[in-house]
Amino acid sequence: MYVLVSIAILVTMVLALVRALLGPSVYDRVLAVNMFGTKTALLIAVVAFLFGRPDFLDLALAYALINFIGVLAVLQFFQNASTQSEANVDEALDRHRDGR
Amino acid sequence: MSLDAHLPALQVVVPLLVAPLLVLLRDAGLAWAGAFAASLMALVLAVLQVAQVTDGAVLVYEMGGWPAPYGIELRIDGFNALILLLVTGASTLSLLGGRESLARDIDDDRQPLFYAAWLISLAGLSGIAVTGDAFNVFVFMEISSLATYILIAAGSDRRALTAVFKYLIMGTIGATFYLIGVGLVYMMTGTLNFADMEQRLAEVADQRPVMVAAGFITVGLALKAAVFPLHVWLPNAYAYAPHAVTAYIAACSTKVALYVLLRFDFFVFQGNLAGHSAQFTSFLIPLALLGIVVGSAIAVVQSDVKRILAYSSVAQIGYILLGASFNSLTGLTAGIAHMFNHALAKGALFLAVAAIGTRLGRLQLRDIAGVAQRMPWTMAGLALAGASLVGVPGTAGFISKWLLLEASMEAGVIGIIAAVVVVASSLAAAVYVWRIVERAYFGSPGPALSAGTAAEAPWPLLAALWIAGLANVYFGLVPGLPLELSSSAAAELLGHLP
Amino acid sequence: MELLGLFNYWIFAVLLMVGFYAVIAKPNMVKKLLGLSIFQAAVFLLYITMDKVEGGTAPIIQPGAVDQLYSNPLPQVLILTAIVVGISTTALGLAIVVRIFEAYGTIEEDETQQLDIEE
Amino acid sequence: MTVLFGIFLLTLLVITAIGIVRSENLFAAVMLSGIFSLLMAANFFILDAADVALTEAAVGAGISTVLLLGALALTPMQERRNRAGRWVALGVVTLTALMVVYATFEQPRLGDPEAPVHQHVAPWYLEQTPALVGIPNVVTAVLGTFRGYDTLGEVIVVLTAGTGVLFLLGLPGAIGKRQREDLASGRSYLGHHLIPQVVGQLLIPFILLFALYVQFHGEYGPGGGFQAGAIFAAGFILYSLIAGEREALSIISPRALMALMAGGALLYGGVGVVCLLLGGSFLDYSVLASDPRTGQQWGILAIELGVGISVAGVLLAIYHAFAARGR
Amino acid sequence: MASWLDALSYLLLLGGGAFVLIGGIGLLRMPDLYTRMHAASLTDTMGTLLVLTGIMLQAGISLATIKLAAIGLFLLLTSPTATYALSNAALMSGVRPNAQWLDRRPEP
Repeated sequence: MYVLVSIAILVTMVLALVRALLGPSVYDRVLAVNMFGTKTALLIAVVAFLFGRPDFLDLALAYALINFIGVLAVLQFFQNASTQSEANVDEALDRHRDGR
Repeated sequence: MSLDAHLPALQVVVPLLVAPLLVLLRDAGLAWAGAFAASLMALVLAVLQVAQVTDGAVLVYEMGGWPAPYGIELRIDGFNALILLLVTGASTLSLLGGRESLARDIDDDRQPLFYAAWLISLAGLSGIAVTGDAFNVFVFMEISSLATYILIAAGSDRRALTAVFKYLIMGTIGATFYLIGVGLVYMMTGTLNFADMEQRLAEVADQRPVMVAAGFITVGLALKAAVFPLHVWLPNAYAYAPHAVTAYIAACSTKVALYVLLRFDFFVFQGNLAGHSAQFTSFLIPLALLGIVVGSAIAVVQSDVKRILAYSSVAQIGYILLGASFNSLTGLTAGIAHMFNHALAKGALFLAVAAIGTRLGRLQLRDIAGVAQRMPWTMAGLALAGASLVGVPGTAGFISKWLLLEASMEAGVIGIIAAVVVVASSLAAAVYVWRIVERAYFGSPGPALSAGTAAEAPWPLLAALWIAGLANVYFGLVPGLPLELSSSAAAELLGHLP
Repeated sequence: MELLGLFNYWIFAVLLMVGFYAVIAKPNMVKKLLGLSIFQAAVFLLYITMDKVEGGTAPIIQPGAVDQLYSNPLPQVLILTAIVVGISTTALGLAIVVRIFEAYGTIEEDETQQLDIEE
Repeated sequence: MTVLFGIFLLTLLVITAIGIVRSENLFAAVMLSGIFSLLMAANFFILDAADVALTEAAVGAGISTVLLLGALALTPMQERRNRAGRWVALGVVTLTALMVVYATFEQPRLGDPEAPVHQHVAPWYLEQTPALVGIPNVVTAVLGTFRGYDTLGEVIVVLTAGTGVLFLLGLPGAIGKRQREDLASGRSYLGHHLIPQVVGQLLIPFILLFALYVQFHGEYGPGGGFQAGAIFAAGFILYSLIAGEREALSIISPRALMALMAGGALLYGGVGVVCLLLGGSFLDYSVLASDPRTGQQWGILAIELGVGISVAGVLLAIYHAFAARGR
Repeated sequence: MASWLDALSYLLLLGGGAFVLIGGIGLLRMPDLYTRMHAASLTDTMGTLLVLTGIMLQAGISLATIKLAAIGLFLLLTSPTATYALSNAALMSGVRPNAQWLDRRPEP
């Protein structure tokens, strides 16, 4: 059963990776990374039980706690950067339109 | 245990632990004093150890009390002691001489960080020199490299930044290659200790991973040592670093990488890989010769004093490598002695350049015209060190070049070519040193110089310059110590051949 | 199955190649640093691959477990150190890149070289 | 089964790496490098290297992505297309890779218990650790005492990076002309949003608690000073993201950060010197207590604390140096 | 007792796996950012919850269960927050929902 779940998670990781590679907008990539992070935490939790070493859940806990710092940092820096220079905003918008 | 037994550890620990203290300081002068004191103490420790190993003894120190190969072991023989002497000496003299120019180039509140980085790089280089563990070499190599990047990035020209970035990229590639090589050797032997590796490698010798490891380690360290054609990071890094830093790193940092290269190749691989010594020779001799030719040729046509000397360093690294690649006692002795002598000559030259740079601020050949009238002592020191670089009899440079020629003569046809190249490149050295000296003594002072208030360099810098300069003469007339250490080192290295 | 046991090493080779390519072929400095970290990560993989023992588990000794195989602790220790070295190098490199951008207005290596020559 | 998982994850790793190199948008490349780090950690985990996986997790998720973003906020985000010299590069690279592949065929297979790596030094560590050091986590034992000198070097590497970044970029209030008061005051972008604010502030104590757990549990499970320091720094980075640079720097002042940086390294070195003064070798903790095993445990505890303090200080200082540069 | 617990846990795990997978497909196939976000949040909440509960039932009362509960709690807190912040940032920076079918509706 663990195996089945881990395969489902692995496949989802592939899908998220494809989304991260395709984009098209910045936000799609961030979304994919965030989801990839939570799926990794989940995968580690499942695999820890698959291996029979539940004391390694610490690793999943670490991801659960700090994974979203990356996302917040993106928003923080990116939003700051776009208020600083118009070019970046245009760039982001252009990219988004191209992606359509 | 008496304190005496802890010398190898203290050699690294003293600068390593003074450095964090400097980070805490706010006062620039105090930071300099702390760095200088620690560096001087390291020099004293090195001298004490040199005294202990001149009779061929080996100092062994078990870190943490764990015996090798389980723990990390420090081993000091003649070779290490020579390197230690060189590193600590270069650091101490450059710190002594560099205070004023560094104080001008670097903001006051950043100086404590700068001196901390200096001590860390000193600790890193000494750490590489004393350790007997392959992975520990990697750690200390990265310590010294990261610290050196900071030192170079302190240069006031913006080109220092691009130069240091290039150095960072190439240095990291070199270190990572080394790490791959160590990993492959570890994979086949299960150990990280040099001596232990040598024994255990015999069982798996001539397997592909070991051969590939030899390749990776050689290339990685050659990158760090700026062996031609992997030298591209060196000229700009030397040219745009603060002057005192140039004197320091030009004297010792590439030598330490060469030291690891020799130690690794001779200790670990030579005895265990069939035909490795032949490959080593046939691979390195052309590189060494090309390096000498190209380095000297470029140095002759440069117009910036620091760049002239930087390209000359590329050529001199070729000399050291050439000596080592002959695989003979004379050749190795010559190479190792040249490490020491070149460090003396180049260190003194860059100190003189630092003096000129401190007073003039510009170092193009046309800028230094006539500077000897204003700075006679500095220029006399420069000329003296230049003579040693060229290899004028009576100076240290002559001794090792002579040995090198002797070794070439023993080496057959290729040796004759090598001898011709060495002589030709010495002539080239005479040309580029003469270009500097001629311009400084006989050139008519340009407007910058006549208008400026250029005077003799500050006395600590002059003192450092002349200590280094006179050492060139002393070790040229009484070459006992370096020759003794380098021939014992060479014998030790060759003793590991089958 | 015999060759499958070498798969990790091949991935190491491929990652090495990808990272190394970025370092030498890309003029963008941030890209070079990203390539450098891939390059280093490849080496981490090499070491960690060595430490695996079939049927083993992480080298944290379980009380009461007899005959338990453990993976090799030493490469793990080495890679812990190497990861730290890697992040330190990246941080320092990024700081230099930021300064280069402030001084030159570009972080493409060929453009900075061009600016140096013009100077 | 695990072999198949491994192969799958490794293939994803390669795809991600190629994606990083190919994407011309640096922001996308940084995002992909976040995924790369996650995959790397999962791989380490599958290969039974729990400590390394935790380190990669702490560094990749909490620190390196944030640093890259911080630097990217200060530099252009688009890479200029350049195809010069790519064939030469491809040649060099292929040659290197072929050399490696050539070597692989005589290498021991994955998981082979007969491999030389598992014969010589490693079994000694596994056998002797309970008797000599008496802690279950052999990785911590090797890291802390058998190769404690390397770990001291590691702390110094981190300290050097911190020193370098502060030297190059400055830190308002400590290095450089800018003062803490010069930083744009008040709320950052995220500060305008209630939900991230509340959730973030709710999480921070847990992150710090978890860091302490990792720090002091390192002798029994995966963890140790470095991981704990990185998680601790991540917690404070979260705080400065939601509260603003200036506010964060007034909680831990720049000078205090530098004191942490240096203090950790000094604590580590100090333990070594104390050992030396008590008559042992440098870093020989067995002289710290009457029973050598207890001495070892005390020593490891102390040096891990030093590592944690130094790493937390350095990583935070580096983060602030980048973040404050832009404001 | 054990058997129905097992059965329940398998059911939860299966359900979780299905949710995770469906969300993943949605992330790839949905037409615009906001719908993709919706799909992703599905895996992050429902999928996570089901899988972790399934494992918890297997683990029984132990330290592992507490850790699993903590993981679940933190994931449930952080990923909706991240999604919220992300969608807000996207909306602020001018990314409009691609709601073509809305336009085609007759005016009220």
